[in-house]
Amino acid sequence: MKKFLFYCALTILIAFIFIGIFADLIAPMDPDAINMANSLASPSAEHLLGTDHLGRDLLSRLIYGSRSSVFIAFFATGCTLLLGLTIGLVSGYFGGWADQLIQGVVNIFQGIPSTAFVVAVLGLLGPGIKSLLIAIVVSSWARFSRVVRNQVLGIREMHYIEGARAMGGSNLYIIRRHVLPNILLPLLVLIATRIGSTVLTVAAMSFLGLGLRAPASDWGIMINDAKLYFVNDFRVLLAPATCLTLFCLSINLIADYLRDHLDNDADTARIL
Amino acid sequence: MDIRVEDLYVRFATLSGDIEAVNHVDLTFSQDQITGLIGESGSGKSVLGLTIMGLLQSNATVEGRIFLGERELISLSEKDLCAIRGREIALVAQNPATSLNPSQKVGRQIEEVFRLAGEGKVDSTRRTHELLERMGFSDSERVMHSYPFELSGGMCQRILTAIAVAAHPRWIIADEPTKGLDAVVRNQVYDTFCMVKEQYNVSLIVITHDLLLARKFCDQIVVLYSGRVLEINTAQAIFNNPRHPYTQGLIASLPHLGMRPMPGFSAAFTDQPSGCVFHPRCPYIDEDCRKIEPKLIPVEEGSVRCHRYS
Amino acid sequence: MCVVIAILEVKNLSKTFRASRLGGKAHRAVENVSFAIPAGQTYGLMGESGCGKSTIGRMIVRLIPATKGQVFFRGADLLAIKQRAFRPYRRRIQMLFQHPSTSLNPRMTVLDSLREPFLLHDLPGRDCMDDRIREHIESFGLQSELLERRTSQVSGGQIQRIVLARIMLLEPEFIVLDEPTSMLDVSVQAQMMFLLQELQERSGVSYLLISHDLDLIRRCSHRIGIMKEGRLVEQNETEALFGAPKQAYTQELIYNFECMKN
Amino acid sequence: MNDTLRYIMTKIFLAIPILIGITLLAFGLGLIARGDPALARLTVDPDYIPTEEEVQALREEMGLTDPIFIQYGRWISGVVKGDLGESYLDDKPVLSEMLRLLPNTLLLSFMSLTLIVVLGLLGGILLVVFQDRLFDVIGRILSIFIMSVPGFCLAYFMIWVFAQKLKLLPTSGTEPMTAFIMPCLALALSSACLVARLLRSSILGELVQDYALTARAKGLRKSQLVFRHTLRNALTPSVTHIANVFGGFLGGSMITESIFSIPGIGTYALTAINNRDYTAIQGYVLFTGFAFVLVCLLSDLICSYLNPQIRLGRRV
Repeated sequence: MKKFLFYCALTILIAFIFIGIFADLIAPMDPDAINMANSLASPSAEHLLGTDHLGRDLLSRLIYGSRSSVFIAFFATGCTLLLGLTIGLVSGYFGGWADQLIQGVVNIFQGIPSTAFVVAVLGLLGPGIKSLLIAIVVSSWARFSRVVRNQVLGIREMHYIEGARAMGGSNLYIIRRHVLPNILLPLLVLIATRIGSTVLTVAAMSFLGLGLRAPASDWGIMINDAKLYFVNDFRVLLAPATCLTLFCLSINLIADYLRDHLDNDADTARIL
Repeated sequence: MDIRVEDLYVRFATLSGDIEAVNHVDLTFSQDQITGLIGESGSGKSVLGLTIMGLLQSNATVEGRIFLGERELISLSEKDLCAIRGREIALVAQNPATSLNPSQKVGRQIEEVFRLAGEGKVDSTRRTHELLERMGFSDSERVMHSYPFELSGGMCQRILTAIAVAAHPRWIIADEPTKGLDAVVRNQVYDTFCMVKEQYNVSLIVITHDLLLARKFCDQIVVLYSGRVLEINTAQAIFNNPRHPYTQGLIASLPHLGMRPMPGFSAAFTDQPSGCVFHPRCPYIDEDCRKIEPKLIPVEEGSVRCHRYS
Repeated sequence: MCVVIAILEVKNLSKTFRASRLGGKAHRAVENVSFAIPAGQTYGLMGESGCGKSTIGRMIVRLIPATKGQVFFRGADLLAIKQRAFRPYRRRIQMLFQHPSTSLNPRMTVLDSLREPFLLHDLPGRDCMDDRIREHIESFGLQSELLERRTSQVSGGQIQRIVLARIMLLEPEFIVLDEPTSMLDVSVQAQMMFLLQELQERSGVSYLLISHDLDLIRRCSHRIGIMKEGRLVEQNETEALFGAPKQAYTQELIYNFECMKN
Repeated sequence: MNDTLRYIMTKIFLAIPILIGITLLAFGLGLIARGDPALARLTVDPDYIPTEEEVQALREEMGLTDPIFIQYGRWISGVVKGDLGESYLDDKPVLSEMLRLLPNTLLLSFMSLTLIVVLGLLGGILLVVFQDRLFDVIGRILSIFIMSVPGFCLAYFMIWVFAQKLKLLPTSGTEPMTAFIMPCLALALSSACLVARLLRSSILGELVQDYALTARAKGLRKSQLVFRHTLRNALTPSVTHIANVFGGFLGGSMITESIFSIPGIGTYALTAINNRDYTAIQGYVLFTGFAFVLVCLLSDLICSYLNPQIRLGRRV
C-alpha cells in the first residue's frame, strides 16, 4: 500500500518535471495570448480547461506554470543543498572552533522565521527570479546545515570512522566513503521536504506580487489573478490550486515513504 | 504454582524472512526454585521470557500453551494479562540504564505499582520507602526524588528489582541482570537477588549468558541453543558433568576453565541445519545427527537432547 | 631476567577533557600513566568502566590528541610526529574496537570494507585484491560467501573477525585491542582470543589488551596494569600480580572475581 | 532546583548574542538595500539636479559618512530607547504603528495556536490509540492530504464555500469575532495535521523503548502507558515544531492577513515592502526576529521541563 502510494507520488513528480521541461512542446496554445472576446470561457474542445479573465488558455498557463515552479524549486534546493551540506559537514565533522563559529551564525539566521526572512530579502532586493532564488537560499541554508551537522555528529562517533582514520584515511576520503553514504537517506528526506516548501514559497511570493510578476505563467500568479473571478467561476482558482496541492502531496508522500524506510533501516539493525 | 510451557513456538515476521526464535519448547519451571535459562545471543532465551509475560511485539506469532497453575496464558485477553503482569509474574528487564522512564522520578515509578494494586497515595509512598530501605538504600528519601539518570547502573538495577517485587508476585523473570556490569556491581546484584529470594518467597527465572552467575544462583539450569532446549539439569550437574557437547564446549570456553574454543558459529535463524541443530559444530558427529532431530532424553536427574544418550 | 626490547613505551601520558558546557569542570581522564610493552607480548590494561583505559588506547593510535606525555614506538615519539609523517605508522599500529555493530560501515558490503586497506596503502597484490581477500579471510575461518553481505546480516563475532582480518592485511606490528570481546558471547570470545594468540605466535605482533574482565586479562596477557580513576595503581607480570597483589584496590578486584566462582 | 535555575539562566544568556546578531542582520539588510538616502531625498523633485557638493553635505548631515559601526551604534541606541525610526512613507514612527496593529495579529496567532495544540495533540493520541485500525489509516491519509493543501488555496476554498455559497461567515475584516474563524483555520489546519503525524510517530517510537517494556510488565494497559509514560517523552519534537510555527505567526502572516483584509503586522510589512519603505522593513525584521527568539526560548524551557535530562545537565 505504502509502496504503491510512493510510486504514484513519484510518477506525479516526474510527470511535473517532464511537463515543465517540455512545456513548449506540450502546451496546446500560447499561454500569453490574450483574447478578451473569449474571457472566462467554460471548457471546450479548443480550450480543454477553459480560459481565464483575459481569455488565455488555462491549460497552457498551468503547463508553463509548472516550468517556473519546478525550475525554481529544484535550482533553489540545489543551491541550498550545496551551501548547507558543505557548511554542515565542516561544522559537524571537524568540530572545534569552526563548529562554534558556524553554529553562532546559524543560530542568528535561524532566529528569524523563514517566511518573514524571504519577504524581507525580497522587499529589499525587489521582485524577480534572481532575488527570489537568493531570498530562498539565504533563508533556508541554516536549517539545512543544522540537520546535516546533527546527522554527522551522530556518525562521527561510529567505530568505522575511527577504524578508517586508524588505517590512514584522509578526512576527504572518510567524508566521501563513510560519512556521505550514511547521511544520504536523511538527506533525501530533507531535500524532498525542501523542494515541497520551496514550491509553496515561490507560489506564495508570486501571489503576493513579490516573486514572479504578471503576466508570467506561474501557479501563484494564476491564483492571484483568480481571486477576483473565482466567485462566479471557481474553475479558474481550482485549476492552479489543484496543481499546487498535487505537487505538495506527491512530495509529502515521497518524504513519508523515505522516512519509514529510514526507521526500518534502524530497526533491522537493532534486531540483528 | 508451576509455570508449564508446552510445545511453544514463536516466529517473527521480518523483512529478511521469518525468524523462528523459539522452536517447540517443553519446559516446567517448578515453584520455589530458581531456574536459569542460559544460552548465547540468538538462542531465544529472552524471547521465551517475554512470551511468558505476553509482552512480545506485534510481528510475533505464538503457538503452543503456557500454564500458570491451571490458567493458560496465551489464550488470555490483553485485559486479563494486565492483571497477571506485575501481580503474579513480574519482570526485571535488561539494560537497567534505559529500562526506567527517564522523565519520571524513581519514587513515582515504584509507587505506580502500589497504586495499580489499588492502594492510596499515602500508603504507596510509605511502602515505597520501606521497600527501598529493604533494597539496601540507606537514603531512600533522596533516591525517591532522583531521576534514573542520576543513579548508577547498579542502583537502577536495584530499583528495577524493587518494582518487580513491589506487588509480591509469585514469579519474577530476570532478563540478563548482569549484562554489561562490572564485577563489583555484579556481586551486588547477586546479593540483592539472594535477599529477594529469601524475604519474598518468590520463584525466579533467570535469563542469562553469565554462566558463573547461573552456577552460583540457580537450582535448575536449562541450556538453549537456536531456540531449542539442549539440556536440563541441576546447576551442579551441568557444571560438573555436562552431557551435551554444546554445554561441554560452552563451559570449556570460560577464561578460567581453559578458554578452549568451539569450532564454527551459531546457525543463522534463516537457514537452520537439518537433523540436530548443533551437528555442524559437534565433535562427535554421526550419520543420524545430520538427518534425525534428537528427542529430549531423560538421563539421571536431568535430560539431554543428543543421539549419544539414546 | 633476560632483557626484552619494548616495542611501545608510554611515558607520563595524561588527558584532560575540556568542560563540555559553561561552568562545567574539566575532566581528567588519564593522569601520568607510564608502562612499556615488550615486543611479541600482550599487555593487559584492566579497570572498571569509565577509568580512562580506552582513552589511553585512542591516544596511542592518535585518534585523540594527548594533553601531555610521550608514546615511544620502536624509539620514535609518536605524539611528536607531524600529521603527514605519521602516515607510515598507520600501517604499523592498528586498533580493534569494542562494538561490532558500528565497526563496519552499514552501507558497504563486507568485501568493500576489506578493500579499504588496498585503497589506502600500497599493499602487495593490489591488482588481484579480491582474490587475495578471499584467500585471506578463509585463513581467518570465514567463508567467502560472507563477502557479498552487509553488516546487518553478519553476526557480532564474525564482524570482529572481519575487522581483525582487515587489520592483518596491513601486517601491523602492534594492535590496541579495546574490549574486543565484551559484546560477544563466551564461546565466541574464546574463539576470538584463541585466534589473536595464534596470530601473535605466528607473526610476533604485540597487543595492548584493554578489558574489564579480570579472568580474560589473566588468561591472555603477559603483563598486567590495573587502572583506577585515570591512574595506573599497580602493574606487574601476570602471575606475580595474582600471586601477591600489593594494592588494596587490586586485592578487592581479585576478591570480587573469585567471589562469583565459588 | 539549583541546576534548573542554572539551566534557565544559561539559556537566557545564550539568547543575548543571537538577539544582537539579529540586530546586526536587520541593520545590514537595510544598509545593503537602501542605496543612498541622501541622493534619494535630494532627487525627490525630478526637476532639480543636485550638485555633488550638496549631496555630500547632506550625507554628512545625515551621518552617512561616518564609519558603519558608528551608524550601527546610533541606530541601536535608538532601538534600545524604543525608536525604530520613522517610516519613509508617512513619517509615522515604525514601532508605534506596529504596536497599533499588533492586537489583531496576536489574536489570530493565539487562536491558531490553540487550534494546533488541541487538534494536533488530540489527533496524535487518537491515531496511536487506534493504531493500525481503520481510524488510524483514514486519519493518516486525510492528514497528509490536508497538509498538502497550501494555506491560501484553503482560504479561497473556504471563502467560496462558507461565505459565498452558504453565507455563514463574513469574508473579511475583524468584526464580528466570527471573522477570525476562517483565517485561523487557513493558518492552522495544515500545521495541526503535521503535529498530529509527528506526535504519532514519536509516541510509537517511545513505545518500543526499554522503559515502556518495564511499564507494561507492571500491568499497565496501552492507554495508561501512553498517558502516564510515553506522551511526556514524545512531546519534545512537537513542542519545538509548534514553537517554530507560532513564532512565525507572531511575525504576521502576510498571505492570510491580506486575503481576509485583517490589518496586522503582516499587512504592515507588505505595504512597507511594496513602497520600498526600508526603515519599516528593518523594524519588521527586528520585531519578528525578537518575537521568534523569545518563543523559541520559551519552547526550550518547556522541553527542559518535559525532559529533566536536558535541564539537569546530562547529555541526552
